[in-house]
Amino acid sequence: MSFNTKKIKKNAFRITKDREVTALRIRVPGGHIDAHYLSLIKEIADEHGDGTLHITTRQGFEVPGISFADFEEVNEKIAPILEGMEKEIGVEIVDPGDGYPAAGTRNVSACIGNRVCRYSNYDTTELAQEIEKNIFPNDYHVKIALSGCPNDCIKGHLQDFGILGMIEPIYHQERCIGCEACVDNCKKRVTSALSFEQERVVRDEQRCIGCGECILQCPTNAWERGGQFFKVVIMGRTGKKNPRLAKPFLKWASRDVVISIVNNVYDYIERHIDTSLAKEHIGYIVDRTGYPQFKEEILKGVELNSECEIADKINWNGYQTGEKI
Amino acid sequence: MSFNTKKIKKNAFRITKDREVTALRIRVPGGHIDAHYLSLIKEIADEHGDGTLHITTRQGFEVPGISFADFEEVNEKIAPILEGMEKEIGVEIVDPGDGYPAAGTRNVSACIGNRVCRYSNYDTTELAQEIEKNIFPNDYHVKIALSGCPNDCIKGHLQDFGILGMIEPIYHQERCIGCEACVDNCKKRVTSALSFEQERVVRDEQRCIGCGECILQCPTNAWERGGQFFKVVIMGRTGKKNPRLAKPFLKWASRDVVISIVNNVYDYIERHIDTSLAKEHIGYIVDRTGYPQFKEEILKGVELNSECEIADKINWNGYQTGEKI
Amino acid sequence: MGFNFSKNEFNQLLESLDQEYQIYAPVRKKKKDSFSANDLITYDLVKSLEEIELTAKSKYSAKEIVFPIRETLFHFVEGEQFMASDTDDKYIIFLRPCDRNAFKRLDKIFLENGPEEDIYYKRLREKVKFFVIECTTGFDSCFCVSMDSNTVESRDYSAFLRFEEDGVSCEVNDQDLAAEFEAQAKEIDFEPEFIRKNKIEVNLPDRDKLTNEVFEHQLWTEYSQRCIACGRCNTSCPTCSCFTVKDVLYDENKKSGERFRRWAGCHIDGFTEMAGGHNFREEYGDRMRYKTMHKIYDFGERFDFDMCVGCGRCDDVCPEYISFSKCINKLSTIIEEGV
Amino acid sequence: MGFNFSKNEFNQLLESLDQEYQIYAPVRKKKKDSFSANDLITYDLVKSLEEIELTAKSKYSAKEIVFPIRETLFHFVEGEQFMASDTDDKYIIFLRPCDRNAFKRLDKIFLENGPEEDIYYKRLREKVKFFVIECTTGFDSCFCVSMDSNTVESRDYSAFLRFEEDGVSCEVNDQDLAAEFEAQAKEIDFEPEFIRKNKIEVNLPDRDKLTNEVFEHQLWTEYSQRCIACGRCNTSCPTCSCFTVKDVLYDENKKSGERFRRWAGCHIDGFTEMAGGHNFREEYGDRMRYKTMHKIYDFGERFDFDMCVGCGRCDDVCPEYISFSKCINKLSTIIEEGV
Amino acid sequence: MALTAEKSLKNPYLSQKAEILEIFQETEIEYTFRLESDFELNFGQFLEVSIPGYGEAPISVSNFTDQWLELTIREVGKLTDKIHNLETGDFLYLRGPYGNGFDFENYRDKNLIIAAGGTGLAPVRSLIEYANNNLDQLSDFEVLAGFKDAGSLLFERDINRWRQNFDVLLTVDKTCDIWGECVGLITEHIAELHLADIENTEVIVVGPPPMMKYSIIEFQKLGVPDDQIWVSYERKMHCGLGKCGHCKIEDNYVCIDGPVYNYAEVKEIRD
Amino acid sequence: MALTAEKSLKNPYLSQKAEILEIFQETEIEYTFRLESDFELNFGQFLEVSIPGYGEAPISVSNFTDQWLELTIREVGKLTDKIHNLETGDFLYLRGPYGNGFDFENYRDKNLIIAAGGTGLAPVRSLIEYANNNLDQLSDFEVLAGFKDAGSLLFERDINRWRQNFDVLLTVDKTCDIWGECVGLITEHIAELHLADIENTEVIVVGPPPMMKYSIIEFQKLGVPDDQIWVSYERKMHCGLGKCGHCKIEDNYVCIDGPVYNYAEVKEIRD
Repeated sequence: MSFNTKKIKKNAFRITKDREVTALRIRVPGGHIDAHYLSLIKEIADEHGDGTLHITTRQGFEVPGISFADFEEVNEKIAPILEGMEKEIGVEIVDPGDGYPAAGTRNVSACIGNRVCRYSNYDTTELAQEIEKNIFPNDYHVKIALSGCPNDCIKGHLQDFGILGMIEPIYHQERCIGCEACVDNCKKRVTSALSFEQERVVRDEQRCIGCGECILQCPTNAWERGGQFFKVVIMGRTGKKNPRLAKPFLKWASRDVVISIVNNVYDYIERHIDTSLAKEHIGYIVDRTGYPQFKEEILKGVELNSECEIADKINWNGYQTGEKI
Repeated sequence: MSFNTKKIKKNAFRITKDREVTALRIRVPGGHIDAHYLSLIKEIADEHGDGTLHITTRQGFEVPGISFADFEEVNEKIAPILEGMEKEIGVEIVDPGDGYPAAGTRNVSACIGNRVCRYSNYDTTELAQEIEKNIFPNDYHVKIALSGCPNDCIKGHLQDFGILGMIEPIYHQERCIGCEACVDNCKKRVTSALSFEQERVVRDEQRCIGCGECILQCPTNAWERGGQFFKVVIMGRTGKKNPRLAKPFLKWASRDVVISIVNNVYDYIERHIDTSLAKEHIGYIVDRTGYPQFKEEILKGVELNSECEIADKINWNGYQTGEKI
Repeated sequence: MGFNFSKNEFNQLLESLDQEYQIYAPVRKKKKDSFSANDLITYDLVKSLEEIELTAKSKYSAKEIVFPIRETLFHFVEGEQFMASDTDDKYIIFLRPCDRNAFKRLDKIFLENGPEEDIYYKRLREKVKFFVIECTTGFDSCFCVSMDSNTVESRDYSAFLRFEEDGVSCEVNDQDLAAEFEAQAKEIDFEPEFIRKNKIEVNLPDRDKLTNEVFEHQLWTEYSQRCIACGRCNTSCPTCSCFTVKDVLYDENKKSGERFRRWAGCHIDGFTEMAGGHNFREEYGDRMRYKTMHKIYDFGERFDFDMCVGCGRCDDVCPEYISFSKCINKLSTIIEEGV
Repeated sequence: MGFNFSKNEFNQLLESLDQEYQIYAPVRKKKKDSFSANDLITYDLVKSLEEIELTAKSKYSAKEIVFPIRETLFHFVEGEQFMASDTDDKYIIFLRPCDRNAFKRLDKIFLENGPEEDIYYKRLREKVKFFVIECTTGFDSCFCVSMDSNTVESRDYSAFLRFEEDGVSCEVNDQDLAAEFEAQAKEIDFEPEFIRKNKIEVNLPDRDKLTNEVFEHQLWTEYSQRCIACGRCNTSCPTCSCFTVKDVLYDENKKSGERFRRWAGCHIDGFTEMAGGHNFREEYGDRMRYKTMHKIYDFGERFDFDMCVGCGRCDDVCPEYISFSKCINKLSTIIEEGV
Repeated sequence: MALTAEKSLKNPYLSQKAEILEIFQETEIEYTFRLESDFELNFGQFLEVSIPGYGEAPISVSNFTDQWLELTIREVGKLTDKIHNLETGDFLYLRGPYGNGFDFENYRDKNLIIAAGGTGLAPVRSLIEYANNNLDQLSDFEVLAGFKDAGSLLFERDINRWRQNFDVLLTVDKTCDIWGECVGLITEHIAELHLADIENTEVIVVGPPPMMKYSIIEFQKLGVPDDQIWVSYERKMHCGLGKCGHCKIEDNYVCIDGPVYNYAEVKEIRD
Repeated sequence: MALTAEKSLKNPYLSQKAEILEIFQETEIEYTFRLESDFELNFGQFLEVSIPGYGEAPISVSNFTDQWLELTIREVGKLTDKIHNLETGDFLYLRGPYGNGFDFENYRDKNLIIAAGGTGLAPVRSLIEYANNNLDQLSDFEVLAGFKDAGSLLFERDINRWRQNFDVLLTVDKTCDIWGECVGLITEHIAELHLADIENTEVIVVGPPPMMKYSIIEFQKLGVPDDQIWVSYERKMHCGLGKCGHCKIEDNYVCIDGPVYNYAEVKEIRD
């Protein structure tokens, strides 16, 4: 058996523990999939794989147990998936029969979002697909996850970009019955950004994380669902050396800003990546260039909305592995 | 429409944005599933849902768009899933036709593990199923994720328990050709635990995280795959108040120790949970009782293997939300 | 007098009425409900037929126009009290029969209960003309027929309107308005129609069989497990009339301030709290019992009809999926079958 | 002389041989390969037939028994040199024809190349008896037939064994051992069989057509993109004989130390590094070219057969899935079709 | 439309200013304020008392004449704190009176027993004063007053005065040697009462809910029929006008239908 | 089996001790060590030189007689650092000689030109010495020696001595006014050579790979045929015995087949 492993890996196949056998990774942008694709995925698992599937932590499917000999055939078979789940949302796919054109930039993952979840502030699936359209295919290793709200169920805090939905809550005193449900909830579950003073609710804009729970709590719609924004946390990671939490980069960023900065990432990587390494992840590039450089380049040409706040500096800490517990 | 939302949520159905409509969450212990279940899942999505599926961040399926009116029928339909994916692995399910008996303890998630991945140090699926058997069904809110190696692709660092596979690498100088592939790799990708001194490799046991990459790198099997252990990182979380990374609790723990401590968690929660809250997550309980108390109770009756190291203290830091960026 | 309007003509009528009246009707506010991307159906000013939402029930009733959620009673300036002014505005409110009937309940409390009229309610209420929207199909959660509030007597509305595919047919009772209607439309024969059967029927409990044991039935303790005391059933209810009066002195100048009232709800913590902190009905199930009895029993004991008009809004908004109609039926069954 | 053993009898033979010989054969070490839970097939001491792994190719060859991965040459004590001792052990090595032929290559280098014999190799080599495992089907990556190393001449083995379902048939050439064989088994006629066709065939390039341009062909630059210079093709190769000599003085007492040699590989960084740091063949593709030419051309130019025996281990272990047999065939095609 | 100055419109929510004439300290946290007054009052009625900007609270009139009324106010919150800072000559804002009060006709020529617990003495104080001054209009009269402890005793000066004319049984829940009075719960002392002519006896029970509940049980044990027992309920009488709903119990608005009820009418009533 | 002391067995890897007789500093980092020797040597051969515990290195013999040999050693690593710390009377460990060396018969009675770059002068130094002492055995003799700079000049005392008998063209790559010699690359000076009798001319080129490559091109331009050019290759001659493989180029083991080659034989050889 002979093939270029780099090519096959870019083609979203994996080099596995079993020399003869590969595993195919199927992207599911935003983690949302039409059920009809399941028939095809099952067929591939049954006919080419070992009849099982792994659901990836990025919300894709991995089909293990595929013979390397079959990989072109499998590529042809998954054409409808590339056609429907990538090309149709705008991703440039030259020939869907050739399989995935890249695997470096990972599947854009997303929580279930406001199509279902009461807490979500936006349609994560839609934005995931929009971002997928802009950044895929691309070989650079970038991980993006979209969370409907700052609760971050999708765990964007361990991604290169965690994009968390925010909503500006607008208070209408004339509709407030002073039940303080929003205040109590914010104290208990959020950041104590609300207080009840002079018989009205006062919002500390500094503390407010835009989760929108006050809106959800209110029995009279005294809290209006205002502008839709995003918090962007960056450069979280697991990994063997220095697992660390992503930290806030932008708060109250507009959808356009989010899309623009994500698009800008690739130029930044292009300029700074250490090509002597197999694949340098963006977090390590930022470690090298420093945050101010990253910030400057990532914001180049981005028209910031007036509400948007930017971190002056970021200290990721995390912890160093390889130390006494 | 009238029903007890608490019951329906325990039954793994969700209260959604659409009042008439629920979403079913299907557990997939370890994220590994026989492909044949896809037919049933597709059928439920098509006949009862909206024809789409969301893949959850915990590697389960969520079937949105199910009418609340259908939920008993759906429960009956998923009986084969409960039968095959829960009961058969040893989970006590009284009547598979009643749907999921609990939803508090979340699906035990796991990376693809050593059935496929070259880096994994153990069979994550098998251990996930073993743990699922021990802890499910249970209403307490506990999140467990299993990673095959300390790279933690499954993001156990944002879970209550991240269980990361370790391997003890045993060096055989008589097989070493001094190529230093292990040393270079450990420097570049791991913790610089290896050095080449006096024409042999020296391993700093303190720094070694047991990832096993040295074993993988060696062209002569001079590194032998020794004992299989686990690193357990605990009490990571996202959330609105204080997202934080899990921190190491145990290193070089045996499989039995891992299973025992996870089993002990529930008694600890039982003793300390604040029942006045809707559902207190274990991380916040540990915040209240303090780590030493947690440590004492979680290790009660656990026979620690001699290699096992335990953290004296843990400081999770993370960051407080609701502050100026 | 009956009239028929084309849509255009009706819009001309609205334009004409708009000169003199604030016209309130249910509208659809895109993506403005609590859950993101959900529309809020609520009362607001309209100027055209197209703005009126006729396909969905409003989350809140028209109550808030006449009994504002928060209403200043007095301004305080250096200890002197000045009654808050009202406006010269006159109002037209588009509403369905149940909601029109709800105003009869509010009228009872604010204008007839106790020795004095509520001046604040009254001064607004007097300026309102009701345009009843014909409602023959209702919505899933409605049970107005069971509550006898599916019909409206003609003295209780200024106009009764049937919205049709290509226009509006209506009846006008109000002589002040007749001219304006005539100006825009042709006369027709018009007979109001009312819904005669809802999807949901409730059986009101037999008053004579109500025993003390009913109050202690586990029905209510079950609700303690479910109800979260959020008060949405109160705030969405077109007949809930409770309020709390509060004073405030302004931060900027503590010599100025106001006394205002705002809606209160018997499900919400603090409703019964007395000076010193004692509360009655700490258990949420007791609040459910209290409200239930109030809506279908106590009010009726005091006046000549039940308070609840069966609009079903409390069912629509309950985050815990508690159904009031189901509660009534459960209660009736319990009473019927003996505790 | 041919013999047939039941399994039991063969085990008795092994037991008997074990008195005098260290018996090496491929064994399966459970879950001991690099990837977790994978078995390692490698050479080790055996005492019974059951321990011998006959269904899978060993990852490393028997080479390491005679040419240890790391071998002390001298001990140093206060500047004095003491040659490292060898043992009195004698060895029996079970191996397939390709691997037996590999030893002919090693013999060439260590015993015939240059003016002197390699004393360390020789002193071990002399103590080895080869038991050739009959191999008629080979494995997927084998191409011994193309490399002319599918057969073994009878002078090149002490015994030739056919492992059968219920025992072992064999031929014994070695008079020292004949008695032991006779003692355990019945005589039979035995004719060794050899594989005559592998799944893979390689066409060796026509030596006369080899031009300078071949060295610059993009074939090699393509390998620069793929090869990661890990050296597994070298360490798994039964014919790679390169080594590096190193000195060390012990940390505990710097007056003592040793000079040892250990395997070197032409793919591994530093192989050509001279004092001062200059390296030849920095590009990995050049290393691939160098190795290829060495295995199928240079060695043959110098001696009378090619170095490569077609065991296919380099294909089995390459983490980048580079196939040596494919490389040879590509090279031949290029040469045949002109660069 | 212009702002409407305070008295230009009949507005039942509007309070009127009343000057503080005198302040009496009752306990550490309770003071009695005597205010100028032209209200027409009945025993047991209450007023909505406020200071603009600090809120309103229902306060029982604890005594009154044509010229003044008294309010006994415990310091429990923002408004009462503020009130306690007032001095003679300052103003309180009052509206009312609200509630039915005790109709003396129900007790005329009867044996009247008033059992009051703690602050429950305030709403009946004016009735006791009337009785004290008109003992001839009653066949017999006795007051049982229970307090948590000596420190919470109200109207000490009145009690001493009243005792000159009729029996006042004073109890203190907790042991206390300053007062030589009965120690124990008021209920224990009710059991010891000797009711000669039950048919002709009327009982008024006012106080905190548990005190009322158990006191009534004791009176019932003594044979007093429900319709000869009178109670005054304390609820959140917030508007005083039967509008705001806070004081409603079943179909009763305590602020207009109560606070005084014949026990027979309300014995099965439930909050 | 007991340990085998050093000389009890014929072991080609075994080194023999050699005393340091004299040490000459050549440059800042290069010294020439004169050692006692009974090796039978040819010009251009090399030895494996070691200090036990510090490793071995192939070093060209830069001069020899029956009694001694010289090794010119640059300080480049662990072993050579250690060697540079030795003093007269200390020992080095030697085995060899290895390689073919220059066979003088190939040059006898010819016009011999030796072009040496930098340390390339070491392996030909013994040959130059021989020629210097036996100029009659050559038809003509000329040495071109190029150095990077004045500081890296080797064998200065020898060059001055040789110049008394034959032409030594000395070049320094970089400008330098200490030395009044030619400045520039050695290749530039080869082009200026006037070769009268090419048929009878033999050329030896030794030095770093680029120097050798371009020098050969220049000689070829002058018409010198490949088979009259001789080179000495430096590779990683690690064992010296044709076993270890490090010095192999194509089918050549430099340690045994070289390091001296007739250029015609190796001109297409590739590392």
